[in-house]
Order: sequence, then structure tokens, then C-alpha cells
Amino acid sequence: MSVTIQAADFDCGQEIVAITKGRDDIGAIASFIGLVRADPLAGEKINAMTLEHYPGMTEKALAEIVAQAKSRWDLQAVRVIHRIGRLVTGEQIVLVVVAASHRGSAFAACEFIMDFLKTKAPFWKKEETTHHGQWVEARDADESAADRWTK
Amino acid sequence: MSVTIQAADFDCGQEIVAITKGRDDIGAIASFIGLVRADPLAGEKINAMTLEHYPGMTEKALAEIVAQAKSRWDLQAVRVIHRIGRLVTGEQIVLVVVAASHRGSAFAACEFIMDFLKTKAPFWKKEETTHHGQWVEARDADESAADRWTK
Amino acid sequence: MSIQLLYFAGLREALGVATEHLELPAGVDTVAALRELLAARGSPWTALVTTKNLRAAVNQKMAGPDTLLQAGDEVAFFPPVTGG
Amino acid sequence: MSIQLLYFAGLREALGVATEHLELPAGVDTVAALRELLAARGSPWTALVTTKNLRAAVNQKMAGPDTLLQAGDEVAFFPPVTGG
Repeated sequence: MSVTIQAADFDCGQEIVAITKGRDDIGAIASFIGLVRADPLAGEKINAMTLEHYPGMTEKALAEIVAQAKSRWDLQAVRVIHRIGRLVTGEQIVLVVVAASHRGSAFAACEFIMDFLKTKAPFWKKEETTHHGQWVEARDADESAADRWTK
Repeated sequence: MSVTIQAADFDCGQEIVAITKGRDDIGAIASFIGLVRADPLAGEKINAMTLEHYPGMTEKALAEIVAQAKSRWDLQAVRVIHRIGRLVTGEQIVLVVVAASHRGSAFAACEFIMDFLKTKAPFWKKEETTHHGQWVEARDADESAADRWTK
Repeated sequence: MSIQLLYFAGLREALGVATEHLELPAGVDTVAALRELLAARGSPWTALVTTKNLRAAVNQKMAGPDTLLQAGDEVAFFPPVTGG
Repeated sequence: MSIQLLYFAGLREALGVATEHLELPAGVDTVAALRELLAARGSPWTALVTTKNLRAAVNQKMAGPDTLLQAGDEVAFFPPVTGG
């Protein structure tokens, strides 16, 4: 299974071992991890965030994003893990691992998957400080990042 | 120490933990691993390769590449590990991990470091099959990849 | 015809409802018409037409205002996504 | 003046030498002149001028043909790098 939505944490190293074990044809692995950052919010520091998702559609959207990446680049393996539920600052949110023969494809596909995940996969973040909770607003920069792949 | 040349293998997950432990300001980690691929050579499959380097200059070149990346992007941590000696197919050769607040900087800096490592750091690979040994020739594509950052 | 409705994130909280079954009156057969029908319930449902960039999905695929609705459809409304 | 010379990878194998101390004759004070001096030893040393894209480093920094040499310098010759 290349896409998993889970509450549990993940280990990037273990996922890479699972992809590469017994293979000798992979030359490049690009990976990305997103983490909960203690940004300021309403004069306080963010302590945690809660990730909500749309069960069923999320899996389909991520599978579609991975399929698009595989059609654009020659990839040997893709692994996506996205966590849901409450995560405190410093915790890992998302992992994308892409294996390919060459590094150009691995980097491009990994960034492509992240850009589309950020704009097409139905996840929503609610940030919390000690006294406040606030849904994160979508960033225009994320839309622009996704748009550049359609040019 | 952000740059290490070693014969021993490395664990991407452990290096990421070492970078993120006790911090809550990192939002994005991009990483890259290069592996020994069983390409064809002189009608046989590559079994292994031997990595030679220029002790002293290699460390300086890598430190300079990391310093350049840090001056171009706002980075929170960089870790580079490059192995030397004989490595069989499927083994890991190089690891680059870049931590930043945002994913754009993390991806760009990670790719920048790999492109410059491939063209500026004094390492040389000799590939071997059962009956042949051959020094790898530098690829024009690697020079082009490094050149695009100077535009 | 009847459909299944889902609301997510800030919209779900504003409405105080996560899911509902709805019997659509004759003539309400597009996403846009459904949004108008829900907004006509008054506050807080006016959010269905006033929320900036509100997204819709029909049967778990992104849908536009003209997407046609059919009996048994699963229709979801939510703000722009912010995962990753 | 004397310098320390280093050869790497395919060049080291072709020459059969990894390092040497060398007393430079008067007038040989650039990387280009040093390459000519070494090539004049005959085969296999002609590789110092015939090898395509041969790289040079002086005191562990990339150097060009005009880079000046000084007593005690560490000068290295090697093919284009192929790590990573």
C-alpha cells in the first residue's frame, strides 16, 4: 500500500528500508517530512494542531496524486503517510518518499506530490495555543506552488 | 558536525531525529539518499563500486557547499554524510538532510547541495562487475544541473 | 431524491452539523442550487453561499457549481484544504 | 622550491603513483607549467596534458592553469568528480 492515513507516528528510515529492501535498481530516494511548528498565533505560541480529514476521499485524492506523479516521471516506488488527530509541536505530520533511478525525477516527483497534497487532499488543520483555537487558512503560495506544474 | 565522510552505513531516520530532537521551530525536512545501482557495464551487471576521495579537500568542499546553501536559503539544519570505500549494489552512498521553516527552501537547498556535491566534491567512483572494473565518467547532465543555480 | 451531506472543518463547526440525509425538492439538481437551498435555512447556513472559496465534492470528487446531483449522491462542503 | 603532489582515481592508477615530493626547477611556477613538466617524463605521464577535463587543486582548492605555485604547496591532479 503506497498511501496510508494514520494517527500513529512514522519512521522515515523504516519506510525507506521497506522500499529498498532486496532491490538493486534504485539510485535515488528523495523524501519530505512536514512537522508541527510552534508559530505565533493570537499573541501566543502554537502548542498543537488537530488534523481532520474526509475519510474515503482523502485516500482517493492521494492515490490520484501518486498516479499522476508516476505518469509524469519514471518512478520505482512512492510512499505517502499522513497523520490525523491531535499532534503537538515538533511532531511529524506527513511523509513522502519517492524512489527513482535518477535524482532529478525523485526530487521533482516528491515536490510535485507535496504541492498537490497541500491543495487537493482533503485535510484541514486547526491550530491551538493555550487560550485559542483557529482553523488554518489556505495559503495562496500553496496554490501557486501547485499551479507551476501545469505550465 | 554537519558534514561526515565515513565508511560506515547511515540511518536517515536517526539523522532526522538528531536534527529535530527538542526543537519545535522546524516545519519541513527534505532529504536525499543516493544508492549503488546494478546498472549494466561491459555486458555484465555492476556488483559493487569503490568510492575514493581526497581527504581534507573533500571536507572543505562539502563545508563550502553547505555554507553556500545556508547563505542562499533560510535553513535551520543541514546534515551531509558521504560514504567511502567499497559498497555493493543496493547500499547507500550519500545522505543530505535539510531542515527549514518552509518546504520550498528545504527542497531547493537539498537539491542544490546534491548538484554541487556531484560536481565540486572530490569523490570518484570505480564500478565493478565480476570481470571488469571501470572509473565512472562525469556526466554532462550533472554539470548542467549545477549550472542552473548560477543563472 | 435523497442525498447524503457532509460538512468538514470550520464549516462543520460553524453549522454544528457533520452529516445529514436530505430529501431534495424538485428542481434542485446542481451543487449551486443545493448551496442556495441550504443557505435559505438562515444563519448559520448562509455560510454555504457567503464562505470565501468554499469547496464541494460529489461522491468524493471535487465538484463545480454546475455538477449535477443524482439520487444517493454523497455531497460534501468544506473550506480549502490545509494538510501536509 | 618543493611541493607535494597528489594523484587520484583513474589518473593515480594510470600513473601508478599516489603522492610524490617534487623540487620544482626555476621558471615552473604555475599549474600549467607543472603539467608540462610532468608530461615531459613521457608515457604514462603524458596523461597530465592529454587527459580530457583533468582537474587541478592547489592547497585543496580548485585551481586553474594560471594559478601560481609557492614553496610547500599541495598540488593535486584528478579527473572530474563522480561522487554522490
